[in-house]
Amino acid sequence: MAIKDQTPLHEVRPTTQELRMVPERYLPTPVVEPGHSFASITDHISTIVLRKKTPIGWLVGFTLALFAVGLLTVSMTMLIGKGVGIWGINHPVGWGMDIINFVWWIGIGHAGTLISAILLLLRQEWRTSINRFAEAMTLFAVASAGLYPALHTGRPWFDYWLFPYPNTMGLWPQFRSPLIWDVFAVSTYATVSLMFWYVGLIPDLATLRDRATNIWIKRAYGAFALGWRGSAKHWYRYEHAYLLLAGLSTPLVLSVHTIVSFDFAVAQLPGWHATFFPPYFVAGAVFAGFAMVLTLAIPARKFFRLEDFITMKHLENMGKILLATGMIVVYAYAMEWFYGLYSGNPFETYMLKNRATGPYWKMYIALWVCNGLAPQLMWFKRFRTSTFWLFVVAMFVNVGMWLERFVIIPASLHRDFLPSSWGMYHGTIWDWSFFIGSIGLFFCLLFLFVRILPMISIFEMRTLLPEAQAHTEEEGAH
Amino acid sequence: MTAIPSGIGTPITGLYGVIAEFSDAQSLLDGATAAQEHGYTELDAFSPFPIHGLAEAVGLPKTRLSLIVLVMGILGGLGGFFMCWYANVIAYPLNIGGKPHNSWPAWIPVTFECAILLAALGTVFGMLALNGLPMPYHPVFNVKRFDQASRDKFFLVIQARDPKFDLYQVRDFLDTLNPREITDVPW
Amino acid sequence: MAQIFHRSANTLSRVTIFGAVFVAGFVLWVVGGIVRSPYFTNQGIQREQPIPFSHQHHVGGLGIDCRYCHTSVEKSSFAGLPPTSTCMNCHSQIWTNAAILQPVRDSYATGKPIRWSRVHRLPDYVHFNHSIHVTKGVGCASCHGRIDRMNLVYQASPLTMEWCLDCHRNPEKQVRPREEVFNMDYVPVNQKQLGPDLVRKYNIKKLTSCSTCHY
Amino acid sequence: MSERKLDFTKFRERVGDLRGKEYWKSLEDLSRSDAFDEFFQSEFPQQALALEKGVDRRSFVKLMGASVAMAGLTSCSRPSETIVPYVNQPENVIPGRPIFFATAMPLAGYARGVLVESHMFRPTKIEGNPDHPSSLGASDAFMQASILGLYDPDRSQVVRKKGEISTWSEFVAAMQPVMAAARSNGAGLRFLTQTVTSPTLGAQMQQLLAQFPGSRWHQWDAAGNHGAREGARLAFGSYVNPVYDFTKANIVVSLGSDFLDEGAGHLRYARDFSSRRRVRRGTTTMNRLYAIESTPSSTGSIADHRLPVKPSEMESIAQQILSGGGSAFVNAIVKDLGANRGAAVIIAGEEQSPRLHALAQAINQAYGNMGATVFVTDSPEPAPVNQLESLRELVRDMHAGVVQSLIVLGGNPLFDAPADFAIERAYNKVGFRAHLSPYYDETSMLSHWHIPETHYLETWGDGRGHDGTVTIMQPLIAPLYNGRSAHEMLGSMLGGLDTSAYAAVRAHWFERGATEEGWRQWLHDGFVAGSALPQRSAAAVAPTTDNRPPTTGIEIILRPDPTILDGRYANNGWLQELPKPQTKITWDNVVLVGPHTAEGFGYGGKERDALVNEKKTRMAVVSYRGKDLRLPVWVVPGHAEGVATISYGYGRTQGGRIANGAGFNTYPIRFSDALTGGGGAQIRLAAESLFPVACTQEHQSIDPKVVGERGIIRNGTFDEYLKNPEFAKHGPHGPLAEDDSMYPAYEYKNHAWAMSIDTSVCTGCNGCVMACQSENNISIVGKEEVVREREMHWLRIDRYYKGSPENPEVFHQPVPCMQCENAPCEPVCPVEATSHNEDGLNDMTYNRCVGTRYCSNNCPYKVRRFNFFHYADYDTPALKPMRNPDVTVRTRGVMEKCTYCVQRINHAKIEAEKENRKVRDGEVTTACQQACPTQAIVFGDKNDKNSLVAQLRAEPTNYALLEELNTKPRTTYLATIRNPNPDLLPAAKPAGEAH
Repeated sequence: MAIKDQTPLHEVRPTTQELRMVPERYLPTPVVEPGHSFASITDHISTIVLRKKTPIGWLVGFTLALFAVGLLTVSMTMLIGKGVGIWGINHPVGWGMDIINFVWWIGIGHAGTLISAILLLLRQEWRTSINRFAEAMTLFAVASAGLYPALHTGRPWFDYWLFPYPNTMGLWPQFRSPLIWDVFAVSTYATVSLMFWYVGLIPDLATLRDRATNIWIKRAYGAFALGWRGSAKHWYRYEHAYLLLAGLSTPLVLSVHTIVSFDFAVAQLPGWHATFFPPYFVAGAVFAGFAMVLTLAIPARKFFRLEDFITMKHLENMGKILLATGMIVVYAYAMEWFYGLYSGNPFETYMLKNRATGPYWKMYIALWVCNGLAPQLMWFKRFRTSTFWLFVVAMFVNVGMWLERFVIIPASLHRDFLPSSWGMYHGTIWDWSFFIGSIGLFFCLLFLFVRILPMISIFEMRTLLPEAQAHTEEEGAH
Repeated sequence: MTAIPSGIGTPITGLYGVIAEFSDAQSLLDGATAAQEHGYTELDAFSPFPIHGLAEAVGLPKTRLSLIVLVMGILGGLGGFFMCWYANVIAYPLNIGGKPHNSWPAWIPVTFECAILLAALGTVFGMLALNGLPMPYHPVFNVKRFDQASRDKFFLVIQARDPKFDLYQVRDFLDTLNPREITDVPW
Repeated sequence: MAQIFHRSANTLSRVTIFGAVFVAGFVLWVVGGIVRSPYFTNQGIQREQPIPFSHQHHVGGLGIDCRYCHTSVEKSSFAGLPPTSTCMNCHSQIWTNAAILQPVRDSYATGKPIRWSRVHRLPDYVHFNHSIHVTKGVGCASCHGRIDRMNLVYQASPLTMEWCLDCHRNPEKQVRPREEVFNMDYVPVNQKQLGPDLVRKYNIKKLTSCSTCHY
Repeated sequence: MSERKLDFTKFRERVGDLRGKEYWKSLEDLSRSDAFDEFFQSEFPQQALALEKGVDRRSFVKLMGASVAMAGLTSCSRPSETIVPYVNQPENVIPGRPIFFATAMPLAGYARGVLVESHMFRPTKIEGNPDHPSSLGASDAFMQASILGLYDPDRSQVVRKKGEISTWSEFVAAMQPVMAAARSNGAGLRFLTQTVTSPTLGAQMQQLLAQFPGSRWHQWDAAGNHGAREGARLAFGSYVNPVYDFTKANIVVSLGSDFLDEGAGHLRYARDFSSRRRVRRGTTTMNRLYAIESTPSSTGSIADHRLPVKPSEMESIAQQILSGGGSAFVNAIVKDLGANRGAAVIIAGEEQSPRLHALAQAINQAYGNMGATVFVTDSPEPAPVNQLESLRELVRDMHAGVVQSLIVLGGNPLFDAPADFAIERAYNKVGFRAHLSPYYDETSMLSHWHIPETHYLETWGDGRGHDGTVTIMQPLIAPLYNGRSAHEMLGSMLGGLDTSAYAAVRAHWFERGATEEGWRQWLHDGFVAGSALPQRSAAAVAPTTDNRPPTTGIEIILRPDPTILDGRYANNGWLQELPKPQTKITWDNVVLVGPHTAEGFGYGGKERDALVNEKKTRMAVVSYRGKDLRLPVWVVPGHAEGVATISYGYGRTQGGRIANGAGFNTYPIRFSDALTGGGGAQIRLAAESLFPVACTQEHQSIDPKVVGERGIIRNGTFDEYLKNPEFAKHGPHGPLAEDDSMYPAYEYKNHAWAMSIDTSVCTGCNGCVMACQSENNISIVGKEEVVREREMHWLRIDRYYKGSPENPEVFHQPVPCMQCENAPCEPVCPVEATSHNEDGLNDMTYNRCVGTRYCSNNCPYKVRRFNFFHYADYDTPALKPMRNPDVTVRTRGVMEKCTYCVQRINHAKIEAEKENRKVRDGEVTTACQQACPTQAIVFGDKNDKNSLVAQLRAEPTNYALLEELNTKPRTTYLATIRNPNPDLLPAAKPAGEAH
């Protein structure tokens, strides 16, 4: 019978004729297109993973990603062999694209947990069909982010000194340093996200275990399904745990980017030393994260025919979030000017003047365009509900957030306190090869994920169906 | 013991229980409630998704998970703070930029992260432990159609170790819930 | 649906999960041990020397003072190695044709120095000064061990940073009266009371700043 | 200091022992032979360690390329290494402790007294000799860098015959026929030396000239002070040597003279001059300096009044001063001179024309300074000549084929002779050409014989200082590369039993009544007491006015390069990477022009942006007397308009690995009738051609307003100071309370090291920068890396301009680590690699550093330097013994910075502890402080209320850089105070106005 479940996708596609009579715009966009049953949802999603033949598109994409990873390994060998001097960093500008990319990735890495945790707590049903995907994205973004702090040090082979462990030198890390906070924040975040993601996967792994035909595939999924059998008692504790994890992840996700922002806020450099950095960075992270989710979800949805599960409602909601967080970020940019000018502090004032008119003014203008103007389209329903425009805006935001970090890091460093030591920063070919490489790593993992794991949480989708609502008598009574 | 079914309440070797398959959540829930009212205690129900109220219907003791998490969280927090304090005040106090050895405000981030980390670990492993997972082998997997439990079918099992267990009575009782199918579950 | 795992898988899976924790702990413990082992510290390793010079014989047996050969130990960071001429002071009179001393005589004749192999070695980023330690009442034996009982000299202490710090933090545990510094078999009588006195008397500071040794 | 100096003769034997050894033939042999290891390790255990470690790290770094897994294993790979004692330990030697020897460094012939720090007979550091009149303990960049010159692996290492490796004995044999021929008639035998002040060498020459009748001695020094020498003759009728006493000068007028930064006596003059310029509590008088010059110089940069003029106008201005009337500027000078008869100095620059020198002396004469502040002695040179004519004559004879054999003692004439001499063609006509020089250079290439010359630290010798004081130079190390000194060359020609330099010098002085004790005393002191040349009465006569036609087009000034001089230091990496005092350019020579002149030939805003953003300037074509020269353009504020300054010395082709290919050879436009340049040049920008210039501090990006509002430079006039001494106290945000901190301040009970830098007297001469580099084993990084803003100097001299770009005020501000008490760098380091020690020093622990660079980002003063690559040279064996064994050689990927020379502090503390006392004030001197000619840098313990530094910090003009950041710097500055002439001030500006 498992064979029967291997039917091609289009046969599983439901028809919603009667609805077609009514003009589109009068319909409330649902979170699952009607006409689905537990079986259809289960089969549709699990088939994507279990079907034997791998789509060409996937192969092509994966290969490209692999090439990028190759580039990354080459770059890493260069870096470790020759030294961080292969990058464009110099004396006034000690951090360049290494830290820019780190913050960029870690920011992207915030959407997943945020969607899963916060939206879960807020009982936002629509999160269901995107959370799994977003969580995976989070993990891989964090993985890419992790590369940079690890490799940007002058002597990466001594990185382990950043961890507290008893040693023959009798030395410990210096816990006043935001970099140490980073170590703890990022590693904790990675661990908790991983567990959150995995726990969410367990019932689906069981589903795959039961759907798979090949005994070894069964065993493989079975091993990770931990023998899940959907017992009511298990479900009870499971939901309990899931809720608790959400409760823990929420402050965690906020803390992580807060701490990343401390890398700058705690320093005293004009353009870094600002008290509003934590909220500003967190908002930026959500902003960037949702942009990336859109960037990935829109093509994936098309490619895997997931329109029924990732409906326009999802996309539109994400559009709204883009707008909201975008506005917060813009507010932060504005406040920077207010503080700078109101303080009358010559360093702050000059820093702003330099941003707007200095050598990097183009970057700064581009930043406003990408993060300030582009999201404004989201005010209008016809843009919010157009996958094309959503995608365009999302891309703008992705670029904009990278520029934001550029403006914050090198553009603040290159002209700080003493004019005598002012300089310039230009990324070298190796800076870019690292960036491309990390993107490759990200997509490599992502491709593997969509191939071997359900990119939508099957069991949670089931709960969205009306049939899922069962009542004990006393409930049924009223 | 012999394999011949004997008197009420006596467990039967090689038998885990009797399982009934339903095709919708409502009838499973009703069935479970009925079984409980009928006096069966060693029940379990299986469904492809969490069903509200089902756990109570099969009689579930209050879970201690939250307590575990709380304890772990507190331990993590204390541990984190102690680590910072010990490293920078006791183990090797140094004058760092003129700041006092115990610059406790700087310990907060690490303290917080450690608290979260341990709490989260407590949650996950606590949940698994309480659920007795991992358990890759389980009798119910012997049921032929049980793989549907992770798709769209619902199962109710009455275990052989139930004091009220009697093979024939149980079968009859389950039959009254007009399930899709009734099967004996061997060990 | 058939079982895909054997019964034993249940125990097995649990054991692996909890076992992992202990394994990890064990590995860390082993590594910690290794970096403190002679393999890393060179502690207690005897090195081949061109001449099997025996401190046991010269110091323990004949009772020659350390400073007779290590002349600059009180003046300089470097304790000093005896020039060949120092050996010849005596060995031009005694054992003048002992085969074992041939290299010494050769060196003296040809002017080519004897090439000893180094026993105590600190990395180049550690700046250790013998003279101040000697002046503050740190005995030779405190670090170098009972040289007078060593046939071939070996490194008695681990020379790890934590080992240095141990004394820099609690000098009172180690210091001895200046006149006892070169005394190999000095045994403190009631160090508990003597130690703090000497620390006060010699105005010994507990230096644990980085630049005390690293610059 | 003096008690650390040591009677030398004991270790001469040792050097003697080593002298003959075969394994000294070449460095390659050295590095291979066991003897080499012995040589280093035996007396240098600490250094040996460093070497071994170095090797570890290097091989390790190679491994790293392969895999990350290898990480951190370096610590456990301990090679079993050998340690080697003496055979006979020299007396007075305490292994592991440095000793100091006194000798002298000859530069352009003149001797400057130095003390050489020697670690187990390995010279590692040069200091000035506090007792030597030409140094008074100060040292300049050349003195400091000469230690690198000693160990330079590119130095010539073997005698060469027509390029083939040969030997000294073969050379001596080859000389025999030459000398035989010359004995009867020496007309064909010629000697060419550089400027000579060595009495011994002079005497040896005289003997030779007598021995070979008709033979001639020629002298040529490309950068020799031709103008001064001839000027003296013009003014006084003979080659005399004017010596100035700036301690008595209330008014100083510099006519294109950089007396604070060039010339034999500049260290002494800078010291004397600054002694009248330091403003402290209770100071009532201050000297005043007028600088009239074309190219901005160190002297001009600290002048109270500076007048940029064309070279051609220089003489007429001097004429005006003499005749007592002219422009307002001149009138002001005249007025001041009149008011300070006998208490002023008018001094003309070495590169200036003889007439100007004569005029300057005439002015001195007219205002009664002669004999009061200006003294005249005989020339310290045994045979002063007009070197240009001397060379011209030689070249003429060579062309004529009269010269059969030519012995060139030092110098590189084929590279630096005037272009119109066509010396190469002439040289090739000589039948026997021998060249003694430290490098196998352009001249050696075309010589039959090349003999490697010894470094001054390798040979005996003698020389005279700016005032004629004699120093006996003693070797500190056996010739590393089998070199010979000029004395030996001549000695071998003179014959005799012992032809060594030692014999020559000793004989010379013992013939002149030296005694054994006296000799020892001389060596110990580093100079011959009372050997300064006596004053002679002389009256300067004003030269006749000449009426040369006014020049057309752009006037070219040709001058020796500020850091590599006439090219003799082109292979010295330290000097190559040393920012040129006024332009901060490294590794290149450029054409310097004023802003308007630049705009004149189309160098405008676009080019400036390219410079700021990409560190690239445009190439220009300089057309001068029919020759076209391509040079990078560089705009210097305050440069005289219509004038272009071009320095010579770059563009070597045979100078060594470092020299070759650096910069552009400008000798082709140096003509014998215009050695210092002339008019009629055109400059145009070359077609789209951007050239990267390694400038460490290009001023174009700096908005003077920013500098002002940040209170970085604080200055005022002497009058303002007298009115309100506190004028510099207030930063942009007003004064700061002592403890504006949420945390209680630390107490530093024992010592609290601090530094005070007096910006009034800093001339930006770079002595400190080079001293720091030498003391702390600081690596050079090469031009490309400097272009990428990665230079490693721990101490940099910031230079700011104020006022109009045509003629701005210039301010120099040396910036070492501020050693902040609330150091921003420390709390951000994740691994405690930087922390405070018990004396409040901001320690940098290299071996703990993982290299996050966070500390550098968070340092407001940007004084931290990062090893982006593996800059330190662990490979070259020759450089290993040069390094200071008390300072770790930093590896790749670690941060480094100024430590206040903590190795010196620790040494002093240990010595004090041993004697159970506290460190005395002045017992610790930092390398920069020790070098500073004007004593602008003072270091000490601020807890000791009587220490000089504590007093200076209490001065009203004391201020901290960026004090509003509350970093509590231990390094503080004394505001710049200048003493302008009220008559020349447009309007009194408000006190303490920063710019």
